[in-house]
Amino acid sequence: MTTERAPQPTTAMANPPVQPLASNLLPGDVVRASAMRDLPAPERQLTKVAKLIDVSRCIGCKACQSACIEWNDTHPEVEENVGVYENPHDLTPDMFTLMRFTEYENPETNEFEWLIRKDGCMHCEDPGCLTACPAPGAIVQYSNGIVDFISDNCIGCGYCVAGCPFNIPRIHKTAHVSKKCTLCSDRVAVGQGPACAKACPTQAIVFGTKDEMIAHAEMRIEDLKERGYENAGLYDPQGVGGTHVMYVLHHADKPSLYADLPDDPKISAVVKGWKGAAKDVGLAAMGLAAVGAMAHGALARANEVSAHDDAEAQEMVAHAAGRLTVEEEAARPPEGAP
Amino acid sequence: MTGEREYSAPGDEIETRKPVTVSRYRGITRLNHWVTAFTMIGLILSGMALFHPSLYFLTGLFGGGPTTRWLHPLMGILLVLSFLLLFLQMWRLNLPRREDAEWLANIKEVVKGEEENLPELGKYNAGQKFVFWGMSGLIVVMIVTGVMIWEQYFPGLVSIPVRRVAVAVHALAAVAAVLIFIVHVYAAIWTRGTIRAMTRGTVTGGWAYRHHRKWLRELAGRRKADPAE
Amino acid sequence: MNIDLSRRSFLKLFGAGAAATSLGAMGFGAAEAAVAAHVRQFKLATTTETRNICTYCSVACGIVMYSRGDLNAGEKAELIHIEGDADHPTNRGTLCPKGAALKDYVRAETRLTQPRYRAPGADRFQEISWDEALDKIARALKDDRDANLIEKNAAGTTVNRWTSTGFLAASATTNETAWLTYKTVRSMGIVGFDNQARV
Amino acid sequence: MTNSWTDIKNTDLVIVMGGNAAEAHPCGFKWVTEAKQRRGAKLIVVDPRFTRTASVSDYYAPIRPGSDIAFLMGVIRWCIANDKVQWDYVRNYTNMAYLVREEFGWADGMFTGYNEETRSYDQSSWEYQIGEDGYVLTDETLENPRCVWNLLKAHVDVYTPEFVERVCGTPKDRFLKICEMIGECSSPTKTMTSMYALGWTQHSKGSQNIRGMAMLQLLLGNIGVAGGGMNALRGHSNIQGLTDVGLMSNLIPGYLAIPNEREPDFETYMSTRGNKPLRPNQMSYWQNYRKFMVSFLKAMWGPAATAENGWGYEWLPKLDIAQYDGLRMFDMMSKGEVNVYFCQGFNPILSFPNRGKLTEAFGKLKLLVVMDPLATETAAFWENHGIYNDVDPSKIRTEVLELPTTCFAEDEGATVNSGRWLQWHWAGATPPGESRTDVWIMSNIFLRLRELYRKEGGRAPEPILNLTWDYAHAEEPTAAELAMELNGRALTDVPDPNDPTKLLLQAGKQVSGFGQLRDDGTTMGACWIYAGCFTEAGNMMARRDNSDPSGMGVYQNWSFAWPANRRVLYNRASCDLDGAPWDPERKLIAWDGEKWAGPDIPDIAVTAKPREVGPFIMNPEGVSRFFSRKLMRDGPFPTHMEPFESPVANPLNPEMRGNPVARMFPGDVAQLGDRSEFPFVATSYRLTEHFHYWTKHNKVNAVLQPEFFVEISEELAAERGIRKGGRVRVWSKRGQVWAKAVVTKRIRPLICDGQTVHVVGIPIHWGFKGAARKGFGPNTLGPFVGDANIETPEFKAYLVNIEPAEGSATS
Repeated sequence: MTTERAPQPTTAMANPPVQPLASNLLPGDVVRASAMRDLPAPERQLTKVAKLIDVSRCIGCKACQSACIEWNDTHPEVEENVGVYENPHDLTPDMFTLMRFTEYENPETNEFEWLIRKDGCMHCEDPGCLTACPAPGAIVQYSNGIVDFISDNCIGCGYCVAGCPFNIPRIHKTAHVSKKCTLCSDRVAVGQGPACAKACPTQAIVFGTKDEMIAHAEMRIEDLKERGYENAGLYDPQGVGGTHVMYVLHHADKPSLYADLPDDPKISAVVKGWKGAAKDVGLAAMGLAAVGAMAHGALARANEVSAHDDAEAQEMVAHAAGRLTVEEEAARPPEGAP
Repeated sequence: MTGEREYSAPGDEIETRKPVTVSRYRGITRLNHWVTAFTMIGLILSGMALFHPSLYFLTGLFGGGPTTRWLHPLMGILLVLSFLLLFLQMWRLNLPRREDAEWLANIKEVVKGEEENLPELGKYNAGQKFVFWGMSGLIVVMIVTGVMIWEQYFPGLVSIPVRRVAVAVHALAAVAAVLIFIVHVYAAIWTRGTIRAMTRGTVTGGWAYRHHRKWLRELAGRRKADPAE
Repeated sequence: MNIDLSRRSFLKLFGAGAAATSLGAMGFGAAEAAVAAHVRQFKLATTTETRNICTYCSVACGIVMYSRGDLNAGEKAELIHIEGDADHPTNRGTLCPKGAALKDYVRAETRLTQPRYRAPGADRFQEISWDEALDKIARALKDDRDANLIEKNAAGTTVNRWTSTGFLAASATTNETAWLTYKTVRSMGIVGFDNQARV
Repeated sequence: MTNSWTDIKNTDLVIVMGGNAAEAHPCGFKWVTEAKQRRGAKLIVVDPRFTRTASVSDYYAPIRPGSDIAFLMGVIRWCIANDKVQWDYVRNYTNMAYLVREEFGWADGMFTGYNEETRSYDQSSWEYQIGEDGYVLTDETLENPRCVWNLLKAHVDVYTPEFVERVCGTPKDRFLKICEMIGECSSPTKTMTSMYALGWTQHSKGSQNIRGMAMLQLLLGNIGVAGGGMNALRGHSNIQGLTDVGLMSNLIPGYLAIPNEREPDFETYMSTRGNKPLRPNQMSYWQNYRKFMVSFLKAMWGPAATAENGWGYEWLPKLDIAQYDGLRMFDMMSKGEVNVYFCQGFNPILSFPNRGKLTEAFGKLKLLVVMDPLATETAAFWENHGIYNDVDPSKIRTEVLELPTTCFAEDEGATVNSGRWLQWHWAGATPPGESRTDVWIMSNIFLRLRELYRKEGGRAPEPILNLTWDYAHAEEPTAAELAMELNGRALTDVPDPNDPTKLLLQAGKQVSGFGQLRDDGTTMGACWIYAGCFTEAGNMMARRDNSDPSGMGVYQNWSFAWPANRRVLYNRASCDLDGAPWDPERKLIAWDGEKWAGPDIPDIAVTAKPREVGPFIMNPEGVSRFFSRKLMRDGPFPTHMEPFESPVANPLNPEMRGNPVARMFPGDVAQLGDRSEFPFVATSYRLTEHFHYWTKHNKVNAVLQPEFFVEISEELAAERGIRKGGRVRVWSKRGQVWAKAVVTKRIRPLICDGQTVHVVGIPIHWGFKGAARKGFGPNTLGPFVGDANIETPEFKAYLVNIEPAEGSATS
């Protein structure tokens, strides 16, 4: 009952506690939730956190994948070798992060480069998945920047897949819920950093406050520039409001070199349109049509069959006994015509 | 000439002569219509739940969000099949004719309920034809885009950019379909005497005379020509 | 029609349900636990930590093993997680893809749990008791040593050399195991003795 | 490792050659990235493949497998020619000025004294000129043509950049760029570290590869200094420990030697181990050999080992040949000369070369005992698994006992890392089923055997009956009991040699260091280099103080490092002749006028005066050796030798095949292929996702690298019509395997001696047991050839052929 409240995390380089600690990532820290407008203002603002992936230090060892599987108790399939190092071959509902390998011959230096990027959720400040999601509370964003999928609220529709500018969420085949990196929200909740960042042997993945991570990135970029990578830089794409997973790239001018990392990711205009005003306009149109119809029904006279119509029909049916086909009847000049 | 129908469908006939009642839809057609109708309503309700957050509570009607998620596309398939049967029965009489243009030109009078100056019509007026073709087209659009975004069975069918467009088009088509649906339902209510065509299967002679005179006339003539029918 | 989401209904959506209504009564803890249930339960709470060293390569990273049950308290201990020991100077908490998955080596489906014996020409193993297995080994050693030990060479020098039995030693066992193995193997006169240093 | 993992952060230049540190030792490689970040260090990778280490390198150069000596001698030649030599170091701390016998010479790729029949050298000429005073003759002016310096210059003269390009396939410009980067480290304040592993050892001349780099490091003054050294990354978690404890055919714990049969008694054995200093004032630490040996024998046989019986020397086995290593035992097995064989946590069916020969050999055993936590291919070598193990069980008569053992999580004790740290670990899981510790199993085997000898008598029972076994629970001695034996203790009161009225050590007390070991039977100690690991102060290996006040990565109070808790070997050489650190910012120790002191434990007597005692105290010269005398069977300098299977002839001597003194059994010569039939060079290696043949049992690692594959260049793929992800057959003279093809730009054809050389990369890791897909290992293909000095198989360079094999049978 009087369990101590866990601290906020500042690094992944710590041993997790075994004594029970009260979670410090609470529903009250949610600043945005899918399909829920007018969320009450959070009671406090958590320090923004970020994971920084320094691609230039990454050795592609897949420790992050391994740690991710172990921490999250997922069970990816043992696939085949298809001639590449990516295994599994893509992100899956059981593999939240994936090393992607690109063999690149740099035309400027004539040097061969093996670019290795850890793919996974970027935890966008402006998350496309959350925008697209129709299920209230299935995707939430905490005030520290973590975008988390709440499986209990998820309906498995896959709209988040369409909404994500980075092609990250995957729908679980049997559980029918969307899965992706949680930034280890369960670890963060007790003051720890993500499992991948802790495991990363060369500390290519580091974790801390977003400000610290940006400062760390600047130091790394300076080092890379000294080593001849003039275009080294930070990938914190503003098109999605910045991200809480950032990259240091040696070729920050060409992010797409790194296994198609989007050069300028943003939530697709189509998604924005469909999820934004268009929704309300559509709803309004349908509402108006319904209301209009009702009003018309209430105010305007109904279209009723008159006694005259009945008589005419009677006449017509009777008259038809005179072997006239419809055509003949129609061709006949109306009665009383000159 | 006597076997041919131009304005009516098989099964349409003068059922009683005094007063005149006309059989407009056979039982199987009515069943077909109501299956389609209820499927449509289910689709609208479930679709609306996923369409707008404020309507998400509608998932409660289906047993929750996940059920709604898998049920909606299945209802969609049912609708397509059911509508397809209706379509096969109705498409010919919904082909546009010259008088439809005249009818449309006088749409104001239609709305006022003053049909005296309108051309005589077959089984369907232009409004009904619009509903028919509109729904047909939108259902095609929705089933195509729906399959594209059917995560459970076709997760990788189309690329994500296409999928985004598909979701948007699906939603837009749905809005359009709902609007048409409203027109359809309201027109049926407002035009008194219409609903019985889909409940009892018959309409009054006066109704037929007022709204679909050519149709009535053909049936009246046919009855004579082929009493056995 | 628009749902006005109050904090209350929001919490409800988050699974607190009725618990949230009696939040005051229950105090901090249970209610919050229910609310927080959507952030996955932290799985290491109340486990037992044990310091160990990664068994794979000779970087010898420090690891912390988390188990349910405490061996020191005489309990059965089930290993549920392993991660790098952040206090360790070499790895500082990091682990490679092998080390990070150590738990699944310890708990591999192909771990052996029972002594097994394969008879000459048989196409499968059969289970055997430890007693039987150990007796078989001791007997085979005794018989082979008595038959083939070279006690003296041609020059008459005592050489106590036994070449018809050999021993390949594990390179992931402890020094202590190694020493005990050394003692026993050398006391018998075995010279066909090697370890994994070459491969 | 002469240094430690954490010391790598002190370096300025890392050269990874003969290894792939980022993949094989990712967490150790962290310290390379630390050095890059902290000191702006550069990383060079020289490898046949563009590895994951290369992906984070500053400069990469390709090299043909098996041509490293030419490369290294080329660098040495370049450094000498361009005066990139740490002269103060070389003059004072190496044998550069020592004179070598007139008879010594080198011609046609061979040294003097070769005997073709015995495939060995008569090494008598490979020696210094010794003066009348018993000390080596030297010429400090380096003018004498017989001094090591001039012999070295002459020896490396052939290795021009053009020669290197011709032999190694390394483009000349890349080679020269690397020479320049390395040359910068001849400054006393700049150091280079060498990180290598099996990429250098698994050749028929593996030891010479390593010597080549060690010589370069001496030339640059990088041995013994922080951020420098020769760093063998090593394999298994306790391969260092097992070697330290002497679990090899010819070893006694602490790198003492098992006697050979020409040493009939203890005194004869000791007579060649006096290690008299070769220069005045030198410590020649091996002069203490007798103390370590007697303490070992007392650890073995306790009271039964007496001065009268030469401390039980007679009971030790005596070798008739250099050693009965694994390769030799398997060769003997294949001839039916072995009856019982134990594999303790070892899977030779997959890890030794020429699997076909091994399977046949195992089939000739009477009894195979496998102790392992996992179901190994070795224990199931008789099981039919289709193409993956195509045998007929009914024809294999071998009895097999498969004994389930515990693993690290379930036991306690110490393992030794590459940096020689003995780190204690504790058990945290209940062993599964009926699995037992190796200690329990070995104890029970021994106790039952001893009982049989007690009851039945038998041949030479004394060494078994007299073996000390005074453990609290005979069937399962504790790790602490055994560790305390390794450390050593006083058996009786030990008087202080300087003051006989005082006690140095009371009976029963643990020794505090090897300095307390005695040769009179008053102490026991199983492994002298471990003395100090478990003292009266407790278990030093369990220490967990991770403070590092100097910031040098020394961690003096974390666990225990042998010898004497020293973290950087030869650290006396980190200071100049007067005892001041070459680089004051990277001080390990320094002479303060009275004694040596600093963050590390001095590798010299603390009061040994500078300018008197040389830094390499284990050598009788007190200095290190460019010229290695008789210590290497294949020559006192490294000379270029081709692999036994090579696509090109040795330009130094086209008639010479491989290493003329390498381990080669007569029956295996016929199983060597040549380039006409097998045109491509194969090299085997490990992948970062797996650890040998264990992690294929682990579902997670199986997910990360599920299936056996080979890697080839786009050019070779095009030439042979192989598609990415397609199935291929790879075969050598010894066998064939089927694999998936990874077609990559990371392997490029090399031009060697005017011809195109394609490399086929073959990762190990797959077999027919475990969670990953069934597959093969390269050992089906590799030749049964061993290094001349250490008998490592030549897994890194042999010949194969490759073709597409779509649709062919998989089972």
